[in-house]
Amino acid sequence: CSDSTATTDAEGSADAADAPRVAFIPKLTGVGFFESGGAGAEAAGEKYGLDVTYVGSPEASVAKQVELINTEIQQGAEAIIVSSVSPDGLCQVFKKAMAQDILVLTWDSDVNPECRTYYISQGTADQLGAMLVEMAEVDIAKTDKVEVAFHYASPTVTDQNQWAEKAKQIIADETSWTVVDTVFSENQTELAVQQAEALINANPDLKVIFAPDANALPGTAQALESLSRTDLNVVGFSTPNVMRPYIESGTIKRFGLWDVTKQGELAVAVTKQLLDGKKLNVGDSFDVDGLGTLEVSPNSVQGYDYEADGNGIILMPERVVFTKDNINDFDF
Amino acid sequence: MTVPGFLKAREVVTIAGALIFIVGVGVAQPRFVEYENLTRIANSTVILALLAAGAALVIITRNIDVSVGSTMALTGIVGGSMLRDGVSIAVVVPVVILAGAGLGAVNGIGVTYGRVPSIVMTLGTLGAYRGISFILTSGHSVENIPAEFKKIAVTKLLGMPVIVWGASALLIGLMLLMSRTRAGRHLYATGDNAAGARLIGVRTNGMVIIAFSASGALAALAALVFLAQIGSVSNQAGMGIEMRAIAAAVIGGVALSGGVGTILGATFGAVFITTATSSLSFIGIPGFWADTVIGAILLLALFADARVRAGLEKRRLSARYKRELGGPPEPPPGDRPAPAALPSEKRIAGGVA
Amino acid sequence: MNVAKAVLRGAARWEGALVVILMVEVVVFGALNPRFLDAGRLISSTSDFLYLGIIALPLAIVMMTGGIDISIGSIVSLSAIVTGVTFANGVNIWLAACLGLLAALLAGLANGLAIVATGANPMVITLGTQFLFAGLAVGISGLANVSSFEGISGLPDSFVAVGNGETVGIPNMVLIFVVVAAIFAVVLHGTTFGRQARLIGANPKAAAYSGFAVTRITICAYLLSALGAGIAGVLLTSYLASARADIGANMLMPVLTLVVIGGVSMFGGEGTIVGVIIATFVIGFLQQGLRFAGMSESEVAVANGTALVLVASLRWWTSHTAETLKNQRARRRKPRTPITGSSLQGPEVDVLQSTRTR
Amino acid sequence: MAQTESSGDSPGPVAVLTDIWKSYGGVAVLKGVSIDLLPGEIHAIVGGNGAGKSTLMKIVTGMVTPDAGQIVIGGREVQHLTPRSAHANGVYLVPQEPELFPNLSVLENIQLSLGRRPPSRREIRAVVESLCHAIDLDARASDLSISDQQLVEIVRGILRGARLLVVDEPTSALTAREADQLFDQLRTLAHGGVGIFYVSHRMPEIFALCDRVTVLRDGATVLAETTANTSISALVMAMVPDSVLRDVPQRAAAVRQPGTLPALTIDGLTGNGFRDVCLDLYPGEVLGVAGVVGSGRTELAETIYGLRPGIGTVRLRGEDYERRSPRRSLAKGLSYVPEDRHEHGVFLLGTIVDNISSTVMSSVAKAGFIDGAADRRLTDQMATDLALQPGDRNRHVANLSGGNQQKVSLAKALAPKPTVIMLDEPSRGVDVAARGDLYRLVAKLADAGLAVLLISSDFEEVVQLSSRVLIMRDGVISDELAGQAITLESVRNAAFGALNSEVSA
Ligand SMILES: Nc1ncnc2c1ncn2[C@@H]1O[C@H](COP(=O)(O)OP(=O)(O)OP(=O)(O)O)[C@@H](O)[C@H]1O
Ligand SMILES: Nc1ncnc2c1ncn2[C@@H]1O[C@H](COP(=O)(O)OP(=O)(O)OP(=O)(O)O)[C@@H](O)[C@H]1O
Ligand SMILES: [Mg+2]
Ligand SMILES: [Mg+2]
Repeated sequence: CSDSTATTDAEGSADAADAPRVAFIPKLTGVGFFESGGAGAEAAGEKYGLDVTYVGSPEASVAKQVELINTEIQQGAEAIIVSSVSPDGLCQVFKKAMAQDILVLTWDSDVNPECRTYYISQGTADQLGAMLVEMAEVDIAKTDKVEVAFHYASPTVTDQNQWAEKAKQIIADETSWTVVDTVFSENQTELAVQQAEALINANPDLKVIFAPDANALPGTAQALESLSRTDLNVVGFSTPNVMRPYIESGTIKRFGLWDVTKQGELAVAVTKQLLDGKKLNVGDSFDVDGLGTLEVSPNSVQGYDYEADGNGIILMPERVVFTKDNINDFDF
Repeated sequence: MTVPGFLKAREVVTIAGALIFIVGVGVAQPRFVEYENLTRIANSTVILALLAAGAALVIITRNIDVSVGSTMALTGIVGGSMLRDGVSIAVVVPVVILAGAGLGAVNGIGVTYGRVPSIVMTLGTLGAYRGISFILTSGHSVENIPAEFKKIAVTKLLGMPVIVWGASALLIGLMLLMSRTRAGRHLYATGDNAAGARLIGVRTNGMVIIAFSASGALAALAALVFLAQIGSVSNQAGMGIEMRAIAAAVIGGVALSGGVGTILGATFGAVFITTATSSLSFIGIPGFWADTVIGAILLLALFADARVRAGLEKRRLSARYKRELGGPPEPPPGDRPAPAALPSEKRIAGGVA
Repeated sequence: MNVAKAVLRGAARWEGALVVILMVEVVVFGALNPRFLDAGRLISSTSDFLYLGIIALPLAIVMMTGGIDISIGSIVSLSAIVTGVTFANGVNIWLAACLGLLAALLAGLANGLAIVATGANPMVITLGTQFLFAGLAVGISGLANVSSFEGISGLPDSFVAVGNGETVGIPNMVLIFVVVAAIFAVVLHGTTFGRQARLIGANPKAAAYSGFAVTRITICAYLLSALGAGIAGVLLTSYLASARADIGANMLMPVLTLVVIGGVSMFGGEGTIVGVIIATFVIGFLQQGLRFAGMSESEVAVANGTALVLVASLRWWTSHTAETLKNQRARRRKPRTPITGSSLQGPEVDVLQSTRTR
Repeated sequence: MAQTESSGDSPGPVAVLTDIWKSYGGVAVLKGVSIDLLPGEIHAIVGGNGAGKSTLMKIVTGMVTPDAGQIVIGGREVQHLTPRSAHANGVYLVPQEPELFPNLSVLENIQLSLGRRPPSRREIRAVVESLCHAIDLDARASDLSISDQQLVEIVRGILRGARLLVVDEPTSALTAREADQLFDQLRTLAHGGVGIFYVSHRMPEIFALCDRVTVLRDGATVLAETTANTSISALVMAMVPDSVLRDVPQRAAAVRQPGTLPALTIDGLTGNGFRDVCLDLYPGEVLGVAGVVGSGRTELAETIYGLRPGIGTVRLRGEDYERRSPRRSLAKGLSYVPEDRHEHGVFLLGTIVDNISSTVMSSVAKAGFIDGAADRRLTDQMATDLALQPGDRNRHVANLSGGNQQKVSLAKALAPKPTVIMLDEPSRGVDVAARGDLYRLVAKLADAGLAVLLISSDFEEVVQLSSRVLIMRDGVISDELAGQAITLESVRNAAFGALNSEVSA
C-alpha cells in the first residue's frame, strides 16, 4: 500500500516537476473547516498550474508546524501558506524560509506581519467579534438583561480568543448582557457536548452561548438537542455541512463563517500572482476568478503597526451568516 | 470471612469517593444533584466508561492499550459512513463491533505472537489507525447520520437514556463474566502470573488476544454511542481519550501490574472523572482554571485513596498477626486476647506458651 | 571506561539493531529522494526532533525505576511560560531561563513527593499533575497579565540564537543534545544513582532489602525527568523565539515512543540511554524520510506505526532465531568429556548428608 | 481421576525421553539426556546446581521446548509439547520456585489450576491438613511465606490427578515433619500407578522414597541405577567426581572471653509475629534459631534488620541501634540473607555484577561514579569465595540455576564485610557441594569473628553449624540449647514441643 502511494506520488511530482511546489498548511488536519480550505487550495493549484500539497498534523502544535515547514523548505517548496498556531512561534522558521527566497503567506490565522508577506484574512478580529454579537442580537435585544457564555477550544488558541475578547468588549460596552462563564473543549466533540451540557445545566438562566469554534458549535447544538432545550440562542462559527442538521431541526437559527474553500483558492491565487512576479502593495487591487476584485489592505486593519513593501492583508470580501434559507447553497 | 474474591476494598474506596464527590458538589450547588443533571452525567460517562472497561480488561492481563481513541475514531468513521450511505442499523452495529474487535485482535496478536511489548504495539496502532481513518475520509468528517440512529440517544426509559441502561447492562454482564466464569479467572491469572498461568494450562496468549479484542469491541461500541449522541464524527474524535480511559481504570483500582481490579471499579473511575469535569461549571470555576482544578481534584482523590488503603492494609496485617499469634504485637505485654478467638483450623499450637 | 564498556555491550544487542535500522533508513530514503541525503540538511533537520530526545533521555531513567512521567509535556509548557513571563516582567533572559528550569524542578519534586507519599501508581499521579501543571502554565500567563493565547515574543537575539544558531558549523541544538545525552548516559550507566535506579525497577523489594535509599532515588529520577522537560521547554522557547503556555501539549506520545523503541521496558529494570539516543534519530529520520518519499501526514502515521510494530517484533524474532541457530550449533559440538561443571569448584564435599536420617 | 484408569492395565512406561538436547545462548545445558519413568515408580533426579535437572523437568512438562530429542508420553510420541497438551496427557509439574497467583486467595489458586470441576473446599482442606500444615485458605497468596507457597504448589500437584507428576525440590522449604507427610502422599500416589519424577538435593530422602535414581552432571546422565543398588557416597561421587569427602567440624560453643561485648543484643523486642525476644549474639558464634515453619523467625530477623517496625531494644556491639533501616544496618555491619531469594534476595533482571555490588555501592564508587575495575574485582572475589558457577559475570541472574542464585544472594550480604549476619534458610535449594562450601564458609567466617544468626528449618543444618541454638515457637523463644545438649533429637523435641504439651495438657 505504501509502495503504490509512493510511486503514484513520485509520478505526480515528475509530471509537475516544473510546476512550483506550494505547501498549504492548516493548524490541524481532520477538521472539516481546514479540510475544506485545503480542498480549495488544491483545486486552485490545478487551475493555476501549481503543485499544491495540503499537509498538516492532526494535532495543533507549534513545534509540529515548524517541523513540517522545515521539511517543506528542504524539499524545495517555492511558497508556503500557513494557518499559524502561534502568532510568533513560526517567525524563526519563516524568516529562514524568506531568506531562501521562499514566499511565505498566512491564511486563517496570522503571524506577526514582519514574518510573512500577505495574510489572507477571513475578517479582522473586530469584524468577527462584532459578527458574533450581531448574530445574537437578532433575537436578544441589547438592552435585555440576560446571561451569556462562551465556549471554544482552549484558552491558548490565538484567533478564537481574539474574537471572544472583542465580542466580550462589545458586550460590556454596548449591551446589558453579562458573561457568566467561558468553557473550553480542547477540539474534542464529545467533550464539547459534555461541557455545553454542564454549562447549560449549571446556569438555568443562560440565554446565549457564543461558540466560535468548529467543534464547540456543533457540540453545543447537540447539547441543546439532548437536553431538549429550545429557549437558548447559540451562535458561532462552523462549517455548513456539520451544522446542517441543527439548522434544519431549528435547534440553531443562524451561525456564521466565510467560504473557507474560497479562502484556500484565494490564497493560492495570490501565491500564483506573486510567483509570476507580480508586485502587490497596499492599496493595489487585483482580480481573482470567482471572487471578483480584491484589494490589499494595510496591516493596520488587524491592529498591527508594521508596514512594508510587498506586505499586507487581503481580506475575504464577505462573511456569510448561514440560516435555513441559504445553507443548502453551500457544500463544505 | 470469604471475600468474594473479585470485589475487594479498592473498588469500594473509588465508589465511595465518587459518591462523596457528587454529594459534596451537590451541597455547594443543589442543582448538580437534580435527577435530570445526574442522568446527564451518566449519559456523558457512557463513552468513557466503555473505554475504561476495555482498558481494565487489557490492564488486568498486564498489558496496556493506548490505541482505543484511534480505534474509536476508525470504527466510528466506518460505521458513520455506512449509516450515512443508508446501510441498515441492524447490519452496521454488528459490523462495527466486529471491526473493533478485529482492530483489537491485531493488537493482541502483535503482542502475543509478534512479541511486541503492548505499549509499543498500541502506540503503533494509535498512529496507524488514525492515519487510516484520515486516508479513508481524506480528512473530512462523517456527517448526516440518519435521524433514526440519533434517536437512540434521546430515547429514555424512566428518565434515563436507554444508552445508559444498555451500557450498564453490558458492563454488569462483563463484570459477571469476569468474576463467575473460568475464562474470566483465566484472564486474571494471566495478568497475575503469566508463567504460573501457563504452567497450569491457561492459554495465556489466547487470553491476551481476547482482552485486546474486547477492548477494541468496546471502543467500537463507544464509537456507536458517539455517533448516536453526537451525530457526526471527525477524524479528531477520541484523540487523547486513551489516557483518560486508563486513568479511569487505574483510579478504579485496576493495578497496572496486572491481575487486580474490576470492571465496576473502572466504571466508577470513569464516573469520577466525568463528574469532576462536569462539576466545574456548577461550583463556579472559570474554564480558564479548569485544568488546574481537575488536576488538583485528581491528586486529592489519590492522596485520600492512599490514606484509606494504607489504613485498610494496616488493619488487615494486624488482624492477620492477631490470628496467627492469638494476640496483637502492640502494645507488647499484658493484654492477651482469649485463645478462643483463634479459628479452629489454625496452627496446632494454638495457645501461647 | 565503565561507560564505554556499557556502551559497547549495548551495541551488541538491541542498540546494535537500532543502528542497523538507522543505516537502512538513510540508504532507502536516500534512494527514494536524493535530497534527503544532503549532509547539511540531514544535520540541520535534527533540530526539529532532538528536543524530544532531550525529554526522552531522563524519562528513560524514570521508566527504568518502573515509573512513568505523563506530565512531562506540561512541564515543558510550565518552564517555557515561566521563562517568558519572568522575562516579560523585566528579568534578565538568562536568569529567566534559570527560573524556568527551577519551575520544572519544582514540578518534578512535586511529582516525586506525591508518588512516594501516596504509593499510588506513578501513571495516575503524573496524569493528575499533567492537568495541574498545564493549568498552572495557562494560569501563570494569565495572572502575569500576558494574554495566554498570544505567547510572549521579543526575546533577545542572543537567547534566540541558542536554539537556532550554529557553532563551528554544527547546529547548537545538536551540540546541546550531545552534551545532555552524554550527561544522562554517564548518570545512568556510570553512577551509583543510575545503577540503583535501574535495580529498583528490576525488583523494588530487593532494593529495599539491599538498603537502597529508594525514596530518595525515586524522587531524584522524577527531578531528572522534569529537568529534561525543563531544558526542552527553555530550548523550544529559544528555537521558536516565543514562549507559549501550550508548547508541550501532545508531546507525550512521541517522547514515549522514543523511550520504548530505545529498548526501555515499561515495567522497569531494563534499558540503556544509548538505545534511546539512537531511537531519537531512528524515529526522527523515519518520519522525515517518509515525508521526503512523498507521503502525506496520514500515510506517514500509518507507515510510522507499522514500522514501529515491525521493528519491535523483529527485535524478538531476530534474537530468537539467532539463539536457536546458536543452540543448533551447540548441539552438533560433541560434549566435552571430562565434565567440570558448576559446583565442582570446591572439590570437597562434606559427608554430612550421609549422616542425616529421619 | 485419571490415575485410577491408568493404574491397572498399562504396564508400559509413563514417559520416555530420548536424546534430549537443550542449549541456552549457545551453551548446551542438556546434552543428549535419555530417561524414562514407569508407572508407580518414584524416580529421583539428582545433580549439582545447574546440572540441568529443572530444565529437563520443564521439558517433560512442556514449559521448555527442547532443541532436539524425542518425547514419548503414555506410549505416544508428542511433538510440540506445551503445558496445555502436557496437562491433557496427564503430566503436571510442581515447580522449584512457586508460581502462585499473588492476588488470588489460596483456595482460588488451587481451584483455578484444577480445571473444570475443581475439588471442594473440604477436599482441599483435607489434603492441606494431611500435609500437617495449616494454611488459611482465604489468605492472599502474596501474604504466604515461601514455605507455605511451596506447600500450596504441592497441594495442587497432589490434587491434580496426574499420571506423571514432577516435583522439583519440594522439600527445600519444608521441615522434616511436613516432608514426611509429603512422602506418604507421594507413596500413595505411586501406589495408584502415578509415575513421579522427584528432584532433590537431600540424599537421605532419595533413599527413603525413590525406586530409581538418575544423576545428571553438566547436562549429561552420569549414573542411572536403582536406589537399592547404590549408595549416597556413590551418588555424590557421580555428581562430584574426585571429591574428597570431608566433614564440617562440629562447632563447639565459642570460648567467650569474659567481658566480650556481644555483637548483637536483642532485649525485649516485640514486633509483628513475635514478642518479647531477648538474645545475645557474640562474635565468632553461630547462633541457630530453630522452629517450625511460621514460628516468626523471619519476622524477627526482618525487624532487627529494620524492614519492619518493632518495639524493644536492639544493640550492636553495645551501642543502641534505633531508627533501624536496611541501609543503616548494612552501614553498621549487619547483613541479612532473606529466605525468599526471588522476591527479596536478588535482582533477577540485573547482572551478577549488579547484584553483588548492590549492597556496597559506595565502596565500588568514587564520588558517586562507579569504578568498573573495583566493581569487577569485588564480584570476582565473591564469586571465587562462594564457588559461583563460572562464566560471564554480566549474565542476568535470572538465567542462573536456583543454587547459584542463592549464592548470589549470599554474596550480596557478605560483600559489605558484616560483623553480624543473619542467614534465613541459607541452604535452600543449594546442592551438596555448594552446601559444603557454604557450611565451611560459615564456619570460617565465624572463626574470623563474624557473628552468625542462623535461621533454619533444617534441623541437621542447625545442629551441624550452631554453637548455641534458640528454639522459637509461636513468636516466642521457648528454649535454648548449648554445647553437647544440641542434638537432632533435642532440637526436634524442643521445636515440636508445643504439640506434645498441648496433647498432654
Ligand atoms: N532461561 C535460561 N536462560 C539461560 N540459561 C538458563 C536458563 N534457565 C536455565 N539456564 C541455565 O541452564 C543450566 C541448568 O539450569 P537448571 O535450572 O536446569 O539447573 P538445576 O539442575 O535445576 O539446578 P538447581 O539444583 O540449582 O536447581 C544452568 O547453567 C542455568 O544457568
Ligand atoms: N507480609 C505478611 N503479611 C501477612 N502475613 C505474613 C506476612 N509475612 C509473613 N506472614 C505470616 O506470618 C507467619 C510467620 O511466617 P514466617 O515466615 O516469618 O515464619 P518463620 O518462622 O520464618 O518460618 P519460615 O521462614 O520457616 O516460614 C506465616 O504464617 C506467614 O504467612
Ligand atoms: Mg533446579
Ligand atoms: Mg522464615
